[in-house]
Amino acid sequence: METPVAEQAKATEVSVEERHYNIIGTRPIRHDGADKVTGKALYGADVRLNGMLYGKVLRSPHAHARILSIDVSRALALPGVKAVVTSADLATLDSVVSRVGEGAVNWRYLSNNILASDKVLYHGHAVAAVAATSLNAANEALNLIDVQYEPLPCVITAVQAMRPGAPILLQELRTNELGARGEIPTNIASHDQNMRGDLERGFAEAAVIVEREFTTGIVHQGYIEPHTATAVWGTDDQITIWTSTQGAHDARRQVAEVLQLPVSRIKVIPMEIGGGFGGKTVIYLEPVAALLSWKSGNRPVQVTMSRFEVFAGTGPTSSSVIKVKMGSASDGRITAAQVTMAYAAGAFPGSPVGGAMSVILNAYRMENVQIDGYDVVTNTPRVAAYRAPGGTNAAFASESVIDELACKLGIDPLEMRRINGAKEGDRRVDGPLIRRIGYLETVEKARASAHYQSPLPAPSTPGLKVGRGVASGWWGNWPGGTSSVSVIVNNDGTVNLIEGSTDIGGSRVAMAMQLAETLGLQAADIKPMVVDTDSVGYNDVTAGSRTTYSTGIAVHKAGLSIIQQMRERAAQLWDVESASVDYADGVISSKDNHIGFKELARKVGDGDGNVVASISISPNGDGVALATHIVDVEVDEETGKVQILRYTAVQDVGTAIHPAYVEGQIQGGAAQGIGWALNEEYVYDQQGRLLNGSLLDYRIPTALDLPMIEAVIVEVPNPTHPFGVRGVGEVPIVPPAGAVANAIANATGVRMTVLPMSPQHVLEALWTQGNERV
Amino acid sequence: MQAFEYIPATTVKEAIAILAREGEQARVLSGGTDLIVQLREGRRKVRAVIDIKQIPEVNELSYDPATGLQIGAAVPCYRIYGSPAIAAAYPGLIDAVSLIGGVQIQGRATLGGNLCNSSPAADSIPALIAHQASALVMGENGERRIPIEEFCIAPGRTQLQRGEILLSIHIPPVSPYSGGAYLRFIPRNEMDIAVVGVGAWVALDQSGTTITAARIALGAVAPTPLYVPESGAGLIGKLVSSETVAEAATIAQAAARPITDMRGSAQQRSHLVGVLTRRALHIALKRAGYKSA
Amino acid sequence: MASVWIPSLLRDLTGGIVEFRVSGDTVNDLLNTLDERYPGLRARLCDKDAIRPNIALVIDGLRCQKGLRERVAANSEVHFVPAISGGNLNNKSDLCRMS
Amino acid sequence: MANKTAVQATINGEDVEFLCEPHQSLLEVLRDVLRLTGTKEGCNNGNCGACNVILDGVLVNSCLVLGVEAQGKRITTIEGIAPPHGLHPLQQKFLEHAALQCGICTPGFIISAKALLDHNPHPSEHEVRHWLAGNLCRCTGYDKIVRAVLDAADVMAVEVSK
Repeated sequence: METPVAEQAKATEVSVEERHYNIIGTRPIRHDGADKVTGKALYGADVRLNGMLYGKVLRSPHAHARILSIDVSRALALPGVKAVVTSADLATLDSVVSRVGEGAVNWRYLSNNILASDKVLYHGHAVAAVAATSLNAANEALNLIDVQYEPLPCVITAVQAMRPGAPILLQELRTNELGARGEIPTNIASHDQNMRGDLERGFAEAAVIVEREFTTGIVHQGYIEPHTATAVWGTDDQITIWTSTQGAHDARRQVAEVLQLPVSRIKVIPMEIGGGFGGKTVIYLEPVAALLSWKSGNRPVQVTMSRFEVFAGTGPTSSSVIKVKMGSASDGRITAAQVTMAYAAGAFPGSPVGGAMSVILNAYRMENVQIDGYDVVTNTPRVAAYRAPGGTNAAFASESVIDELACKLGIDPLEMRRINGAKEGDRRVDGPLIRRIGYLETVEKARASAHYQSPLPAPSTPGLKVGRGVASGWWGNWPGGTSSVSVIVNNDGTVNLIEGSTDIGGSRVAMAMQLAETLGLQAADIKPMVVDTDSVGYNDVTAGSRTTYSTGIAVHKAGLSIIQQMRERAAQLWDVESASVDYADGVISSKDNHIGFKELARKVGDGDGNVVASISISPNGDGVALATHIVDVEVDEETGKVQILRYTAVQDVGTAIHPAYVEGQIQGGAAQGIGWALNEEYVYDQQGRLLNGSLLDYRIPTALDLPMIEAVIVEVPNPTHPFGVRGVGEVPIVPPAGAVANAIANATGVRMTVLPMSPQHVLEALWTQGNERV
Repeated sequence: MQAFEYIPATTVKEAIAILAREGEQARVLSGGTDLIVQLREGRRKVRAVIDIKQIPEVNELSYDPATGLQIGAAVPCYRIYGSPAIAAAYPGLIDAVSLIGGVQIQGRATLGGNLCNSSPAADSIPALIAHQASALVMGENGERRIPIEEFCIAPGRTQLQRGEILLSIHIPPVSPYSGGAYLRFIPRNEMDIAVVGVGAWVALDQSGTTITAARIALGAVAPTPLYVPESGAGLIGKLVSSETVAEAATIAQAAARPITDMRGSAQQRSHLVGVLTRRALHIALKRAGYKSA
Repeated sequence: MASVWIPSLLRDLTGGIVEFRVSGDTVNDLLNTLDERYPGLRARLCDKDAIRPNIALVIDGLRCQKGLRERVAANSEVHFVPAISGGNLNNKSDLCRMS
Repeated sequence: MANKTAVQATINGEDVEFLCEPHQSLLEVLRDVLRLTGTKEGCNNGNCGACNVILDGVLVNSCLVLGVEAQGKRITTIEGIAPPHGLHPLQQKFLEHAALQCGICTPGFIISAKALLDHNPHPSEHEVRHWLAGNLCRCTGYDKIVRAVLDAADVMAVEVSK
């Protein structure tokens, strides 16, 4: 008997051979573009309501401390102050984990992260909030809140937190080993493992073995728009929240859980969002703004974070320590790999170590492999997703080791990847069989690229060293979740596309193009709009590279329903069997009749209702994405400074709906990866205080730090999507750190094992390894 | 931001009177790129902010080959590098003013502010010291000149007494066969605070081969920008060679007292002082007309 | 019969056996059958009536969303792999100790 | 709290008068008093360029200017650069090149690019990158932004020569 799973997979099989599209693959101007280049587009902080109060959040100066008391009386007495909230205003939630977005959330921990209860667990942890008639009054009021702390020793890195006798963050925490609970209090939230084959035998077969330990710092998504939320708690107890979030429905659900209210009481209105990269899948301010509104007598309250608050108070991604031991036969075949990785989750469990365990070796065929992953809590902000969560640090480690093996064996690094690269039918290190992917295609394309075929450029100044490096990246994406859309045919022949997927980087146009392709219309005929939580079915976050994939499937299904209805309308019009009516390229026809979509749309609706379709789906899917990057660097060995000279990113995108925005995702992901590789990291002092919480000292790349980034699109259609789409957003951030490290090694003979590869760290590596250069 | 009174002064006298009356409670605003941030972050508390941009004297920017360069305290960076004559005469100063912040910072930021803010890492100060610049200061009891190397006494603190205001910065005329340079090291290529900054200035004899005068100043390696007279003195009378330059760099390194902070380690900074001093001297020598063999 | 792959951390329960051929129409059937042979195995993968949130269900290479209700084909391959991010489950007894 | 000051300025060609407190930045005045929310706040520290405006022909971070300093000044914001019923060539090229993703930094970039082209109509790629270094974008990697500015410069040059 055929199972739904198989049907699902079959139902949407697309043939691999070239398919011709009318709209897909073109570059129309995005529908929301004009508003965004003229300043008319309204983002979260642009909301202006009559009588609106300004909220500010008081944050912990300590990395780890017990809260002895909080006295808000002086703050409340300040003229202009209308309300103060603390965790006392939040219900104590059960310690229960639910699937939220791509990950899992423990509701009690989420609540404690929004407002600390008994303890503060990191510098910047929210403790209280005020609402006042002016920003100044709100800020002054924060200084009048008297919090008594009992400071406790802190742990900043996973290594510190795992040491015996380390200060414990969460007394109730026990190590979870796939359902088995440990006995003793610990900072190790979980241990997981992927294992196959026989390591001993594998290493015995190896001609060369490389073993290295890598450490990486905490990095932030660095979206330019700070978190913001505006809330009105109505006198009818209906709550309206304007915010910039990657998922309005998800935000609504999280607020409902934290405030212990039914979701129907909450409406989330998604404003335009100024970047997220995973960091805006978690809520911070929304319940606070709502409570402040309630306590201030139902006045609108807007809370917007400062840049420091964004760094100190929201989820960056994990620092990590990763041990990799890999062996290879003399022909380049990897015979065994052993990985131990510990990811720092920050104050509460939930690092992306699970994702990292799949990224680190899944691009390769591995028979003998063991990967152990540890999720460790530390006195730093609770991590949030960041573009291919956990992937960049993992690939930095594995791609460096594979590169070193290739060097030692005298094999071209791309050939090394071709020899070991995974393809359809191979088994992932974490078990499942691999469906159709385009990894080897990216390796071949990279190898044939003008970049790889060109000689290294000469140094810009005598004495500087130049080098070239490559690295690959695997990312599973999130081909799932739930997407809902509604489609309305207007009687002027245009079509409204109502969706719940946040548009962070041009997804409105990508959705409109998929509907236009389905209906045989132009992208401009479609009017895509992202609406509030009351106006469309449940929709999961724009994250995990899922939107163009999953919401695209929903759009296509809705389009098919519209086509069917238009055929029936035409059948009525011509008084024929609808079965005899064909629909192709926007023309509806039967034997001797035919009519265009627009003309028929005009005839529709007088007396027999509108043509509409609403679809909600939760597809089972696949859409693994792979990329191979090439970088040329110039290293100043006297200063340790690394300059990116040339960068090429090759990626299998399945099918590029709007190539310009696909290139944009690849270029943007590569740029973030380069920032991570070269300069980005949180710097803490001995007491665990964040020192560089500004865009001056947390150094994301400027226009002057990057070259043009050549995005090379490879299209191996994904059989589980009607147009062959794979998620493209995340995987481009996976290879850069490894590629840059390999280029530095190529230039200097020194292997970097720490991120970022900042001038200071490169200098130190040159000083320590200088004599043992390869 | 904290509340304060905004006073747009129109005369030097008026500004001085307010400064004398308010003391630490008043602060001069010209470019505001440091002051406004400090006020916003509560790192400075003041009762009055005195905007001096409407005072004619402090907006003067004049260059005369005979008398040198005078830069009013409120002259923003872009006006300095925007003047071809000044850019041609003092490339070493232009090195510094054209890399303070980004273009939009240079539209507001002033050398006067950079000096009075007295940051150890200020980009313009080592360049000014190397160029033997001096500050013209006016108080209730009249004017006085302060060599730039003596102007800063601690992070955020200067020689300015209660009731004194910086009017202008003066750089001596360009002597023949002389050249200056400023180099800073930053991890990015723009929008960074110097990990180390080095200002160098040299003068050669007519043959263009022997050093007759030299000044080296360092940034971000001491509580204040650091003039290292012995480093320059060591070069005087010497024939130009990479050895002599290296010696000067070593002396500069010995004078540096760097600390470890979020922007760099003491060891890294001390190393960079050597590298940058050497490189800055080579540029300065080139500009002075030295033709390397 | 579908084949169920046992995550390495559960292989102590199965005496090191990695893969089982089990008959059943749903993931729930498969786990119940296995649990009869290896008591406690189901509880390690499930929290009451749902697969633990930090585990991703993969059937025939597809990320599946219906959890225990997911139907399997005769030749299906069923995997339980670590999800993107953890999140730690503490059972309710903690609450008494905490509050 | 200090009293409010009346300030007259010319914003996007219109004479406006507004009341503000001495401590309010020009950015706050634009967004909260005049409700010109096209100018964005990214860091409120002069480090990201999202709030850039042109003040008497000079590019500045509006978060580093006091509202009261605007007295008698000419200010151009993102709302003021498009011709009636149309787009400025920079705006058009940003759309054609897909030089924006989330769009939060776009107003600042377009303002900075306009200031650049006003003073250097034929910039090289390096000059564009140097001039825009004070504007941070986290989505695009700058590639398409730089191309859009260079393309706009060419188009404007042609228009001028016409």
